[in-house]
Amino acid sequence: MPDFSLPAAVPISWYLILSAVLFTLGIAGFLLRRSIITVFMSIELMLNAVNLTFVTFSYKLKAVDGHIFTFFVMVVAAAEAAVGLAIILTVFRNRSTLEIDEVNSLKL
Amino acid sequence: MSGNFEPTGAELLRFLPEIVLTLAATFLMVLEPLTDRGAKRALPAIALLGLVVALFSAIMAQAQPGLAFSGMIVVDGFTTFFRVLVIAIGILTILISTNYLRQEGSEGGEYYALLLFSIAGQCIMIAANELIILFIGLEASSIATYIMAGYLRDDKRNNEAALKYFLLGSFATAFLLYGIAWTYGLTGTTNLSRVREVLLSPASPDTFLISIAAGLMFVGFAFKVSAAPFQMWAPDVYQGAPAPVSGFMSAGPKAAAFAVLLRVFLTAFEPVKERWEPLLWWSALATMIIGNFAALRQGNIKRLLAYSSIAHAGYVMVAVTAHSEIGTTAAMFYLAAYALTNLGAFALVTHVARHNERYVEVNDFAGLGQRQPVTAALLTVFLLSLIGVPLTAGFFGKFYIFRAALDSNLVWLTILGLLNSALAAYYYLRIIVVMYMQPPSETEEDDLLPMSAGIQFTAWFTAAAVIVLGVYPSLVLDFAGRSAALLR
Amino acid sequence: MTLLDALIAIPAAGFLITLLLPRDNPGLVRNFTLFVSLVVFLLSLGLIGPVQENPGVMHFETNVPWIDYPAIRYHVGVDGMSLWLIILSTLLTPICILVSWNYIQKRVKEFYAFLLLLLAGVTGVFVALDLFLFYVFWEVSLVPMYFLIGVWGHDRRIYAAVKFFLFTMAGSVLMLGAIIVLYLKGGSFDLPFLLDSMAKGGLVLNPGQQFWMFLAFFVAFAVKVPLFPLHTWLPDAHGEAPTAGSIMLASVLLKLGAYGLVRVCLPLFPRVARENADWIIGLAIIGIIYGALVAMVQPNMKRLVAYSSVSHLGFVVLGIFSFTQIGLDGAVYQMLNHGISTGALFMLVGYLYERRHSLEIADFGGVSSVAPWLSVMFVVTTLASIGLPLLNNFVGEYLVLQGAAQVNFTYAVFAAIGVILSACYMLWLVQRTFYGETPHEVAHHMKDFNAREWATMLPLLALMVWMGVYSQSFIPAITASNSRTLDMTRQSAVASQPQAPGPLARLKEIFHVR
Amino acid sequence: MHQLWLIPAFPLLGFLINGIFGKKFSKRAVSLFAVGSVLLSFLWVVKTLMAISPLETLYTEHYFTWIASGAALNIGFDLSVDRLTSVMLLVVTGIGSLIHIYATGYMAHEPGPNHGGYYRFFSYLNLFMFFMLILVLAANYLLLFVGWEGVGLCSYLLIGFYFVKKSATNAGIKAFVVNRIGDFGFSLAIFLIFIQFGSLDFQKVFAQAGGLADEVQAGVITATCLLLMVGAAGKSAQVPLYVWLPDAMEGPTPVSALIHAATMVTAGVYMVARSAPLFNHAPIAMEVVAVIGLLTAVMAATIGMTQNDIKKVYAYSTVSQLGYMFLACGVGAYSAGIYHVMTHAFFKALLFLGAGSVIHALQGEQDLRNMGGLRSKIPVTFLTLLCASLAIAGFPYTSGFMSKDEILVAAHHHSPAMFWIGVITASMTAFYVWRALFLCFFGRYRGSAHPHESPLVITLPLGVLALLSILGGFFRVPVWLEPVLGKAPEGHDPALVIISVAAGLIGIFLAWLFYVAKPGLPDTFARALKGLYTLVYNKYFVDEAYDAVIIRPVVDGSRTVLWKGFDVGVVDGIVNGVGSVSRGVGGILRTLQGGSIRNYAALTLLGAVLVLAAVAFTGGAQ
Repeated sequence: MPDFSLPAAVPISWYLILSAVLFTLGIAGFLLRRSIITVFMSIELMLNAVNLTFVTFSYKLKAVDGHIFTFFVMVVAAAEAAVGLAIILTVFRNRSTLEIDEVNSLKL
Repeated sequence: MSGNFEPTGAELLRFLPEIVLTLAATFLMVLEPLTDRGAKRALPAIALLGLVVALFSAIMAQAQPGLAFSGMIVVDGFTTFFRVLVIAIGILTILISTNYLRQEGSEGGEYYALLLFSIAGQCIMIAANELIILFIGLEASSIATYIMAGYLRDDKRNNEAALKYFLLGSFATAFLLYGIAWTYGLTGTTNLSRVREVLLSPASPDTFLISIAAGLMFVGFAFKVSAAPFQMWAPDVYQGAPAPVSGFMSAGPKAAAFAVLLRVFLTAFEPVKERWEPLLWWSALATMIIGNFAALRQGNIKRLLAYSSIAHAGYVMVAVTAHSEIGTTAAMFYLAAYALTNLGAFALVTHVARHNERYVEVNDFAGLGQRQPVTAALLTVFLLSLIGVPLTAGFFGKFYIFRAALDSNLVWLTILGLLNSALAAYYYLRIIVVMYMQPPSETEEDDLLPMSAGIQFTAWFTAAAVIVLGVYPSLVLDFAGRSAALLR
Repeated sequence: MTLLDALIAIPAAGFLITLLLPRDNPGLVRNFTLFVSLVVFLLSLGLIGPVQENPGVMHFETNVPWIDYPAIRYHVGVDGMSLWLIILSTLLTPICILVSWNYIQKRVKEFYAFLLLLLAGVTGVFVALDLFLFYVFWEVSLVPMYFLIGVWGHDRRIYAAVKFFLFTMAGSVLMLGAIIVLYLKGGSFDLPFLLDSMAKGGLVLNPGQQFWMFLAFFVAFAVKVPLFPLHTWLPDAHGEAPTAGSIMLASVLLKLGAYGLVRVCLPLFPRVARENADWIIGLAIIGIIYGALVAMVQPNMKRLVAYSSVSHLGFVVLGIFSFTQIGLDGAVYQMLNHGISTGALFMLVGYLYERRHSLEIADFGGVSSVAPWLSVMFVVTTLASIGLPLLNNFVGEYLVLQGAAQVNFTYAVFAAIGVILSACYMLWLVQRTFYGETPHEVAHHMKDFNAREWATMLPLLALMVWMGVYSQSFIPAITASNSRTLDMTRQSAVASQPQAPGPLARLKEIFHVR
Repeated sequence: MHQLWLIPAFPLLGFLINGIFGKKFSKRAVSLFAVGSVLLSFLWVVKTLMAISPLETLYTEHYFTWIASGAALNIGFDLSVDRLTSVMLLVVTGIGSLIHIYATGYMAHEPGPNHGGYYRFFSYLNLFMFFMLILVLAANYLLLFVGWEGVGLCSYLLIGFYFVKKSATNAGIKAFVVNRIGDFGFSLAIFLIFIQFGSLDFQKVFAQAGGLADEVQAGVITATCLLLMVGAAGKSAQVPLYVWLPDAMEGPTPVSALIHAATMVTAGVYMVARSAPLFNHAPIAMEVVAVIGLLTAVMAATIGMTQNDIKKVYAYSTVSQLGYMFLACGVGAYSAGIYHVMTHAFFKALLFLGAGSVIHALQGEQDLRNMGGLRSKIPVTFLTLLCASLAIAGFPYTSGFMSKDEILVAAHHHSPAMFWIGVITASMTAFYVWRALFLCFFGRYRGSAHPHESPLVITLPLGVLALLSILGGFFRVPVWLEPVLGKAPEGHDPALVIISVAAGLIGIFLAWLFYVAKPGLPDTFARALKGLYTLVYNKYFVDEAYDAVIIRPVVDGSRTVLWKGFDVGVVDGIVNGVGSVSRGVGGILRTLQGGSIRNYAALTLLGAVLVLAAVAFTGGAQ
């Protein structure tokens, strides 16, 4: 009879895989979604995936600095978000669209 | 990373440039809303003042080289060289920008503040001896530049440039960050020197995983220096952004990014070099080829210079690939020479482009030789330097790079690089041809005014520098050589 | 600051000063540049005495560090071979300035400035003893010529200028690579030092390296010479360049390539050079005949003369790679002769153009009836360039062919065909241009020489005769330095093939039939 | 030092003076300088020859080194004389002076295409004298080559003297180019000589010529001599390079007399005779020389019989007479060859000058069919021409008889066949020369002009030359030349003499029969032998053949294949191809820059994957 009992603790690798999946999802979102906002959100997702990696490693290494890095990253992400939204806003003001594919007048 | 948290005076001194720049920037931000139209004229002066002070503090910092803030910041010749470079770039950018902003009718303190923030960020990158600091500096620099690229809010080209730069930039940054995370995880540290030690120690982690981490970080750096295969953004952004900002981007952020690329790969990841050597080799070659060939067909001069800047990134990559002290020296000299040349070129492009950048096609330069002989002559100097004709800085840049490459037995890369530089001559010559050998076009409604003081100064200064470095490169080279030796 | 440095510095300074002169006063510009170039010329005559005392070694040497990392030195000197080439350049510059006196009317200032810069550049190439310096001057001399063609040329000037620039550039970047490799292997850019350490075995290159580096240098020089089939930029450049440009291009710039072969290629890579001499000579001979044949059918005077240059320079290369004293002396002497006679030809064609405003041979005819002296001078120059005895080219061609014949008589046989053909195309040109009935528009426009034009013609005429009748004023210096070059390329012992028996043994030997 | 250099120096001076200042001089002054300079050099020749005699060996004067390269090669500007030279010198300067005098009259009312015609003519003529004397006096092959090319140049200039006439300038170019082909061979010979002997000085070369290994003689010397013969054939209008000489008659008549009859065209013979020490070691080459000479003699003679232009007739006769001289050299009778050079100079110069006088009298008429019956109108000319015709026909004890006899005897000595061919040629010669004489002076006048006798300056030289052509044979040149060229083969078989005389007389008789007694005959013959006649009348279509086989293919080929094809097509094609290809590549690369953010991101991702793959799977060093 197979043993369905879960392991005592979730292995580190699971977290890493999870974060990798999240990162990939972020990439996929960036590539597949059409709305600039969503694309932007998927970047945030990628950053958070990285955060997860940091925390995981910091836990594994029994060192606190990993946690600190996440805060740094969050701060930076926040700043980026502010700027990003501002830029998206101006784009919307001028083109009154959030279709990412319509923003391609500069080419070749 | 343990240690006391009260920084010593020496440590503060080593961090002084960043402090100065940040204070100046903040001060400008605060001042901006309080000043009325007339008083805004004073803002660039303040910014310049801040930059000059920063410049001096950077030089003073060199008096006490060493680590700061428990090893997060390192001040050595390398740092100082690039700090001085980017700050100088900032000064020239301001000189180019003032008149431009005035004629575009949006003089604002924030522009200068952002410029200063961006430069501060670049200084942090340059001085960073620790991956997170490096990341923060890079982000600070980038975010500020994102905004500058879209500075003229109502200009569609600006919007698009900003958006592209922002989205793709942060996309690439995510990769970089992911790489940092893995490096941290695998080595248990983010301090470059320590990473190196770990990788050299018997306890070194699996080189496969570590090289993956290095690869992820390379993505981020390569994007910032617009090296293949991550160069796509550059032409669009350079074309869309305001001309002075394009000039700035082609000089400052690029130099800083190359600085960190050199530092990270030649210190931290040096032990696993046989992993990334081929990568850089191909990247360098691809960058040169893409840049030069794509430039052959360009009508828009900003876009043409964008492609050319890609190509030049390729040449620097060759020097990085050589990963030797003379390679580093060559890269440093080249970046300085290129920054000067390109700022001069963009200054004149800004001048010719006029209000709302209506004259940015190569053909708009027709007959410049008759209309403004001096402008044409100066631009010719810059173009010859970009071609790499002797007695210009550009020539020595190329010469040192290919010498370094041959010194590391990169024979084929050198030959291909040389042929590339010969090919490149074609599209630079086209501009000269248009300026001197074709009559001016009659279709221009508003005529070309004399150069503004700022642009005039920039152009003359950079031209002089280009020629002086072309005749006596030792001025910069010796210092670069000594700093390159200090690295590790 | 020796006399030699002055010869570079004065024109360079003149270039800058000219740029500062007022744009609205062309007369001042002309006179100033003429003055400068004459001063330079007179100074350059000062080289002759000291050099001729001992032409084998370098004179007026200056050797000071320029850039200390990597060690690049400003090392210049003049010996018997470079001596006359320098004087040729300094002589032709004032002549070019006089030639352009009325011809150039737009952007006068820049034009004359570039002529001076060009002079500085080529002089630099001829005196540089540091390979890096050599390359720098090489490229510097490229830029002014590019502008001379591109700005003041004829209709298709832009195509011609860019083609000229890219051909030379493509050749020279590889040379730069080879120079760097030499530096890395030999630890110096200094040519004498490199040769010395090569002789002492300090600098050893394996055959592969030698071959590729030789090729890199050779291609760079062959483009400039120009050697068939790398010559196609020349007709365009000449066809489109202004008169002065054509003169400098033909008389001086083409010599840079040949000079480089003798000064750099042969001493540095003696073994490879000798091993590859056969196919190079083959190309040279093809060039001689090919250039002549194509020249014959050119409808445009300047292009005709341009192709004739391809033919003449073929003789030079032939002489150089014959590796005989006689051939090499002939080659170097032929450089000078070609400089004088072809320069004069381009000048006279330019004068015809100024009068008739056309370069198409078909637009001319019967010129001698209206401009007898112009015609006489043209014919004399023509005769010089087709190698009539007692005029300069004959001496050079004879030496080259005699030298080639000593290596392999077959070379002489084929090369001498070029001498026949030269008579064909040149005399045909003369007939169609100067003889026959005089069309109205020719009679209407054509004037005979004026004083300025005489002033440009007579020195060249005098030289054609002098160099043809009393070559001893020039050749000894050349011989001395050439014999030094040859010593450097001398092989340990050239194996002599066994004597085939039978009546034709010696003949076979002469013909290299094995 | 006997200042030999003065001999050529005088004409050179005359050339310079007339050439530079002649435009401002009166015709009288021009003639003074021109004729004076030549006379002076003639006198100087006489003086020096007397001073230096007996001249049995080369007397050389060295002036300066002309070309030197290292120790190996040193060519001096040296002049030398010996008996061979002396004959040539006297002929050149002597005949030259007479013709100069003649020309002052002949060209008197020569306006010239531009007003400079007169002085231009005489400066060219003096220049020619200069080069001719250099040629003769040269002490080494290269200096000889100088004169060689120089006279070629002058002949080019003088043939094309009326440069407005296309035919004239064409003829000039033809002459120069064909000569160049000859010179091509000559120069190759010079290279060979230098390679073999390490010197070009006659003395050094000939001194070594004797002591050579057999295979060298068979190989190098034969090759050298054949190449020398190529040169001689070009200059002396031998088969196959004779084509230029008939066209050369475009030049003024004194030119035809001086250059294309008396002096320049005999340079080839002189050169061969001068190189006798070499030829003597190359029997094969000598055979070739003899055959070529004979062939030329016959061929030219046949053509000469059909020509109607009086100068053309004499031109072909010149070619054929030159053939005789080479025959002489070929059979080893160099002295006889030189002997014939001299006598030929006398009577052929006279023939041309006489013809000139006729043309002069008829205001430029040259076609024999428009002459006739001039016997009474211009008696002096007639008488002189009569003497010349007698001489060339080999009438006993005229100069022509003497020299031609020597040659035929030598030929017989060598091979009887050659003798017989020579004899037949002799009678042909007699025939066409007398044909010309009869057509010109007998019968009734068929032209329209008003003939008048020429002035004294013209008739005087005619007289002198007439005297020489009758009595000139009594200068026993072969005897005088023995020390230099060795003994001519001996044995005067009276039979041979009678045969050759008879041949001449038969020729004369036939000419009389055809053109005086029964004027109808020629046409009947022409009709009877139509094919042969047209062939010969059109000079065997040699010019046409050359044109079709050599000239057109070369010119057209150069234009279409080499220039348009290779230069523009292939080389520039490749160059421009590289250009357009790289532009194409550029275009492709630009399409990466589609402007769409998502594409860029995708590419970035792709790049990232590539990068990771690269770092992950590279085993290290490339």
